[in-house]
Amino acid sequence: MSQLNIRMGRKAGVFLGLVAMLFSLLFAGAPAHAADDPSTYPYSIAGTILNDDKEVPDVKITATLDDFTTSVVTNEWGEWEIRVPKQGIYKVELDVTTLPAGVTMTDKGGEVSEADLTQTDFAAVLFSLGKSTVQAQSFSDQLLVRVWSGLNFGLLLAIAAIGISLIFGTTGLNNFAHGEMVTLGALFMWVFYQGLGQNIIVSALGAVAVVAAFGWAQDAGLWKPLRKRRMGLNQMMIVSIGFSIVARYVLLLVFGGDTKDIGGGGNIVQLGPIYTSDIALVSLVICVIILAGVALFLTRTRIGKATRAVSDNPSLAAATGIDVERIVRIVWIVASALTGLAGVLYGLQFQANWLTGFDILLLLFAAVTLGGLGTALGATVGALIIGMVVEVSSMFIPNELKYAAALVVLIVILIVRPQGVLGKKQRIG
Amino acid sequence: MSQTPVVYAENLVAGYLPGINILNDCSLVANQGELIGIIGPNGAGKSTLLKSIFGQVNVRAGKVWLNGEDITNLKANKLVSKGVAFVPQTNNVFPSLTIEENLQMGVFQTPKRFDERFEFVTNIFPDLGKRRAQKAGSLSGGERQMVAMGRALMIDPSVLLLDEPSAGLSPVRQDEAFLRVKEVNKAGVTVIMVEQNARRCLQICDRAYVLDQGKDAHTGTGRELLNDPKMVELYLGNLAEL
Amino acid sequence: MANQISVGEPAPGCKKVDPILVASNVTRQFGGLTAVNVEHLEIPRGQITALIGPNGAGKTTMFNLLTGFDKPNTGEWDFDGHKLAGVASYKVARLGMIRTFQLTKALSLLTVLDNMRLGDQKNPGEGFLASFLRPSWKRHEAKITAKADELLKRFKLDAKREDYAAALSGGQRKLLEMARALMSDPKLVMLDEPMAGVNPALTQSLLEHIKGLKESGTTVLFVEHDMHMVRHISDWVIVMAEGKVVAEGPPAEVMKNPAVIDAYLGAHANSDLGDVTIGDAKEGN
Amino acid sequence: MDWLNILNLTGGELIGAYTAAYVLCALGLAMHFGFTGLLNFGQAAFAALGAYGYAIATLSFGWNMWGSVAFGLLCSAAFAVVLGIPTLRLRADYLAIVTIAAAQALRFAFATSAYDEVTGGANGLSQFGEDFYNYNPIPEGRYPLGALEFSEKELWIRIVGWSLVAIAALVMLLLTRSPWGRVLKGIREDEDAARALGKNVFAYKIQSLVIGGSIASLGGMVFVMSSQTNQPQTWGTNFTFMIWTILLLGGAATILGPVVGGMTFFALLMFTQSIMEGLVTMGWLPFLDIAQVGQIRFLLVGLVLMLLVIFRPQGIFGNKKELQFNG
Repeated sequence: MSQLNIRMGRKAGVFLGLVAMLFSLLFAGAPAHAADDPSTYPYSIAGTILNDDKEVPDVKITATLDDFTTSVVTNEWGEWEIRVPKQGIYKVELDVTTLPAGVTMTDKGGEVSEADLTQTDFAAVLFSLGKSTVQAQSFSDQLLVRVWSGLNFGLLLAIAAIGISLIFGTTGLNNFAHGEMVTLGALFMWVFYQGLGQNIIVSALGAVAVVAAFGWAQDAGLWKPLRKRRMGLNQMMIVSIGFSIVARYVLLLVFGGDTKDIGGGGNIVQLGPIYTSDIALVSLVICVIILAGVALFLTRTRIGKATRAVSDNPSLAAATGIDVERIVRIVWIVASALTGLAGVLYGLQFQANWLTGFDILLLLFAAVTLGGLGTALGATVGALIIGMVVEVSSMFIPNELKYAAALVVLIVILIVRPQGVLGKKQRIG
Repeated sequence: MSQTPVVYAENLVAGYLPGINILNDCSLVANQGELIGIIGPNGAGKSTLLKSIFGQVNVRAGKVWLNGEDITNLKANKLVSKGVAFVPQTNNVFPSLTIEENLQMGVFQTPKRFDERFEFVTNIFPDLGKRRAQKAGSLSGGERQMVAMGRALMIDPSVLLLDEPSAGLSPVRQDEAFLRVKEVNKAGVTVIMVEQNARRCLQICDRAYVLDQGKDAHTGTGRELLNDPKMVELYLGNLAEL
Repeated sequence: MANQISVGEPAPGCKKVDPILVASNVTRQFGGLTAVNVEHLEIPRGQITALIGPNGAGKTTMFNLLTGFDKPNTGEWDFDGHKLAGVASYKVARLGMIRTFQLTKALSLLTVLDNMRLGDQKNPGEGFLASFLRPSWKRHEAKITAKADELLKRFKLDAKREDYAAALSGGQRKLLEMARALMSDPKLVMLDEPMAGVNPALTQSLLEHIKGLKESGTTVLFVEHDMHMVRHISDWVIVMAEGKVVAEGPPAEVMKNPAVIDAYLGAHANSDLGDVTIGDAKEGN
Repeated sequence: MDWLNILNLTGGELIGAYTAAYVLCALGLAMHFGFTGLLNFGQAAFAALGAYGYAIATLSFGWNMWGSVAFGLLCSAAFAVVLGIPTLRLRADYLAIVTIAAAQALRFAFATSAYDEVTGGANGLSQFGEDFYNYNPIPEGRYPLGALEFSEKELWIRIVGWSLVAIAALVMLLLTRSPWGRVLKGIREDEDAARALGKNVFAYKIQSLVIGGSIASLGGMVFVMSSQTNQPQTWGTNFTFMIWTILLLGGAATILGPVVGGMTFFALLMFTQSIMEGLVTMGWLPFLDIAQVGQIRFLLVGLVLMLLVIFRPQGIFGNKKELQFNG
């Protein structure tokens, strides 16, 4: 929901940007807040209540888990924070009777929300007040906005999906730890850009380099030795699941569970009925350039052609004099760099936390499988389809189900055409 | 023989499954510029002999020499850089690459030589030059065979190993394939080919080895063997006498 | 020369006195290549028929088509009164046409005895609900175990009864696969290269087993490269080349057939490639 | 450090209700993967369908315990059939991707507010166990068991949970030792060989998917019954991967493996967590806080999964020869 607002309307965008900034402040100033609060509970839930960009004080918020209940009211800046004693999923409710006259929830039932503290010690809860910005738009305008979002999201997915696809094509590995490379890219972007205050381009390059190095290390330290042992592909797939869990929780331990705001939302740009940000526009251009670059790499360069040759037939490639292991290593580095870049761009537009990559992993698999396993073009087409399905479907079904819609599309297409949209039949086995 | 043979396979023992040898004490000599045929009934170990020369089957005993150098069980990319080229029987092109890209893969280790070698190869196979942008996956079996052979020739090999170049081709295409092989050989490349079509093979080759149950049972010039009545017996067993 | 198997003179696709399998117009293409193109083929009942031909002749593809493991582009065939085209492979097996594979498919992590028991097709315990009611299948299980033991003894695998099939040698796996195929008393056994990889010491006993099958009334169709074996045991030989049936007949006669010699040693023996150039080959042939 | 308390907590995990729930799911997965060779990465969905099926039948339809159990089983069986028909003909890794995708899609569907009235949306459902606890014959009170102490409800759910484990294990034992189980193993080894022997491979795979899924859905019911809360986020991919770890720890193609694997897994997890918490409290691990110790728990799950597959794919009890990953 929150990811959507930023791309949907100016008000919502600014609203979210403010909230996000506030969170990072909250976090930085956590000890001070803790001192104000007599409670020393280790976990906290917080948020800010805004109506039409204006803070709303004195709204009562209640958090409940089993028999534990506590309430606070918002301060003059509309902020609230509740500290709680144990982990769990808290029900958080806004008392509508305490809202000022004339102020209502945007959605019916929007006064009840939840805070998931099972994995982290901090959770943000947003309540959306005032008129919805969506309803004013006509159907065709809405569709246009969605298609735009779908294109943007699909291109981002494509860059990461090509990474999966290249690795699958050359080694046969279904890498479940791929999502963590997206996360790594986004979080290192945050480190360089927000943490170390580097310029945006230097930060992006730095983050991509970190992920590329991670890809190199992964292949050298884990996957190559396993290939040497001639481990079965399904077995390797399960190893990648384990690796993904380890990587994810290391990221959680290092970066914490909060959502990082990396780009601050960017400046609003209007294209007809579409409100978007300059970051989204630049990101879109970068994605197109990178996709073209990958296409050129694969079709024009010696290494790129050798990559396709290895995907076609590794043993023939070896018999032709190509050092297959070297190509695979290069593929790991290139694929990781691409995936890291996807993470950087994703993080700039939508913020990121330790679960960012994991959340979109299945969409990436869906994209790759949909397009036909192992072809870069297929992965791109698949990713654009998935991006579109995700965004356009939310016009017709509840927003929380948009990822589910993409997965259902995947299942349906596999039933009709198991080799994928562009795949070759012999790959099914 | 005073001259060092290009390839000398000495008493090879090799097989795929542990404990089962396909080759039993099998030897082969190929001199500079020769066209050598390996023929024999199914299951005699023809392809295995070729693959053990190219290091694709583990050689359990015996040695393979290339111009006097021991190349037994060497890795494929090492062999390629030493000038040994191998064309497998099936799956011998990269289907998603164009003809030109397939040929480029042939000179992967020495990309600078592409233009020079491309000219050499398209002299023998003019069609490859004309259709360089076509995807190899869209070609017919005979055309693929040309691409595969062309790719192998790109490295300027001192010896070319061919595994059944006529397999799966129509009779006309088979004849064409044999003549191409002969032409490649005339251009100065030592060729060792395994063939199912014994008669055709014997017609074009200088010398042939007839394998039976993993051993080199007979050897002789192509013409001698072609007219040898024992050949029919070897292929069809003693069946005809029954 | 007269024979009791074919109606009239043996010729490719000739009618048989008592066919168990009749196939017509079976074709299978892979990409542009026609792997199988059989106009008509009849397999004689109660006989041992060898299917031979050079590599790539389409023998194994034909096997796969007939047994439902591959789908033909065109064609119909009739097995013992049942139309079989398009019938799932397991149903083909249930009708009494059991095949083996070129690369043995011994079920490695099952014991030899379990491999054998799996060959039975009438075990009520293979039903889900019945599997809970041990009494409902206990007697049948004992019966098929006895039968399995008998077969294992015949195939000299009785000492390996409790071993995992993975522990057997290549030749023993071939034997196990054949023995397993016999568990269901098939009408037609189709053996794909039964001798490949078999230790010569076992060859003789394998031949005896196949002959024994015929004596017990089973029809045998096998693909084989070993001509000694073909000569020893087959009653009828069908020769395929380039997807077509090029010759048929009793073994002694078929081997004299020039078409067969051509198929094996290469076609166009009357022209000589040593004397032609590429242009000639293209136009001349 | 309070060693007695640590050992108590660890011992408690050995017989915990959650442990029993996971063991049931792992037994189901043993049926799928260990005995049939199916790569099911959506076991959480089967458990979730059991849990939601039960809760919805009780709360929305007002059914009693038996009806609700039946409905939960029916839901997961239906899911198995719907998922199995298109995918069981495809290569093994396609099944993996489809099952994990289906499980996630299902979870999103449970969590959405659109069907709030039935599923409870993101909050899930609670207080559906009255009928189940009505069957509790144990009078109210505190019952010591060794160093541990349980309420009558805690004792009841443990008794039922572990009885179900025993029954499921027995059923699996009967099944896998029967000719039916032999066919499954045959399919695991080589589908084509099984077909050539006249076995309807597809039908057997569907049966295996349904049986394993049903056992997992019982696990799902046990899981939510101990706290009487059923939340959608429980059934994420982590749930599935935890089950995989348990299965591979014990041995995939065994019956005892998932049981002992589950007990070992949770006891070890609790043991390491308690020790680490102890160390943190004592200030020996200055870079960690208590909340992070819980996170390291999951990290260990991933690590154990990786190391098992690499170094001991047969698990604790498995016969190395008996487990192979196809592919």
